[in-house]
Amino acid sequence: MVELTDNPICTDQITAQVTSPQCGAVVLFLGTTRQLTDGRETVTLTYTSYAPMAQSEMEKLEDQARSRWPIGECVLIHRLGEVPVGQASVAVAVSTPHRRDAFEAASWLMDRIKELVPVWKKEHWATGSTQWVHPGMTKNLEDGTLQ
Amino acid sequence: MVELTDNPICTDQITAQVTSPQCGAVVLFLGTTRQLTDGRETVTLTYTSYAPMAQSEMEKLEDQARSRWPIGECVLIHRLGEVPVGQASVAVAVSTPHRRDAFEAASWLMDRIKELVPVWKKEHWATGSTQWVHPGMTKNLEDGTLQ
Amino acid sequence: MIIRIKLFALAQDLAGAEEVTLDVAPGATIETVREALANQVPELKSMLVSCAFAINNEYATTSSPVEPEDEIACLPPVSGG
Amino acid sequence: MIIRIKLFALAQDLAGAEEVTLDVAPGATIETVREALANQVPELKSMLVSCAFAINNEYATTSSPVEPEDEIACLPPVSGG
Repeated sequence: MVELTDNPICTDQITAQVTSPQCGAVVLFLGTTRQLTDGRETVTLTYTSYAPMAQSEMEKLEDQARSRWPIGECVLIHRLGEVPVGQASVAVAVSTPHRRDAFEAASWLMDRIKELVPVWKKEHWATGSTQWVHPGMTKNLEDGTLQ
Repeated sequence: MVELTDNPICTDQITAQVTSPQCGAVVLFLGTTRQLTDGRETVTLTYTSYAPMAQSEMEKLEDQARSRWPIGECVLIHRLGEVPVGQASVAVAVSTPHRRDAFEAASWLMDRIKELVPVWKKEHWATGSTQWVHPGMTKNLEDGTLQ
Repeated sequence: MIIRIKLFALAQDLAGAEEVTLDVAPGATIETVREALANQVPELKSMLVSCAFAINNEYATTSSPVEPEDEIACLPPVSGG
Repeated sequence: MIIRIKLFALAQDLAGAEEVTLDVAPGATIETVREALANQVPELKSMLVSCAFAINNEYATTSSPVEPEDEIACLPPVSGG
């Protein structure tokens, strides 16, 4: 199950969705907004996406994970819009018969989501400036403090 | 935070407890009662413990994990008594600044809990017989079908 | 032929537009599109080398051909999660 | 000296008791306890080789000495989680 949503991520619902009588293990990963990045303070993040492609890339990742691990249930959710400090922007949850597979699959899914799913994060710094996060780009422009 | 409890495990509460503004990653593991083990059907499990030692062993594991990984918050819960099919008997949750550490710490904690914490599981098979689970023991007695 | 390129995140901000229309020769590839986009929107020039492209919601390679009816997207390095 | 051993899970069921009292010589170790327990409760004999022991909530080794006031526990292979 794959979802892009503007709403807060509800973990009880996710763990209920993935728990299965065939599976003895559930692993849930949440990516949450951190207050400090390299010593700079974040007030909030906003996420934007290329929604149809993000949806289809997440569906492909679920399919690939299911072909690699004996997954019972799988939930991939990315929140869009504003995600304040301490709240979750992404959730990955899988159930498998045994725990090693659940850890491996959830970790792999999260790595691939960060590599492949067209979603972008904008930092809203406590200084008032904002900045798109584009990993590996040599020159990132920052609103208000153009470098 | 370490807890032995007779009550159902509430995952929303756990993820709220471990989420921290200093941490960008939360990993939650749930061990749930499986319906089938080697083709045999389980109706329910009951867990018993040597409670004071189980509590202190889990506290030591939390301390050791905190010395190995930059853990923000950590919750270890083992449920005792009856845990029906599909419900969680154990929860491990950690938050860390970055995700790799959260996956590693949660997986390590779960491995150590299964090795070291004095808790025992009794299978209640659909056939009506019951059986203590003692991994590695050559001869396990089964009530009702003594071998 | 006329093609339209969707822009996202910093690319959208720098271009000041969610979409850019380009006129490219038939047989154009993603590489052609990248060059034409850099020429038409010079603000994007320095970041385009870091951008991936998608055709109809699938990642494309530099040699992938484009057609007028394709949905083409310029994707700056992603940062979800 | 008199010591008491807590039993759990299958060991408790086989002995039909949550606790067993043993009389061992001063200077006894966990190894002595294991032997005395097997002699006093023959039902436990075959499983004791698989059991760990704890003294005052800490895992003990076969050479750990025991004292009358110690809380000693016989721990069959654990199966939590």
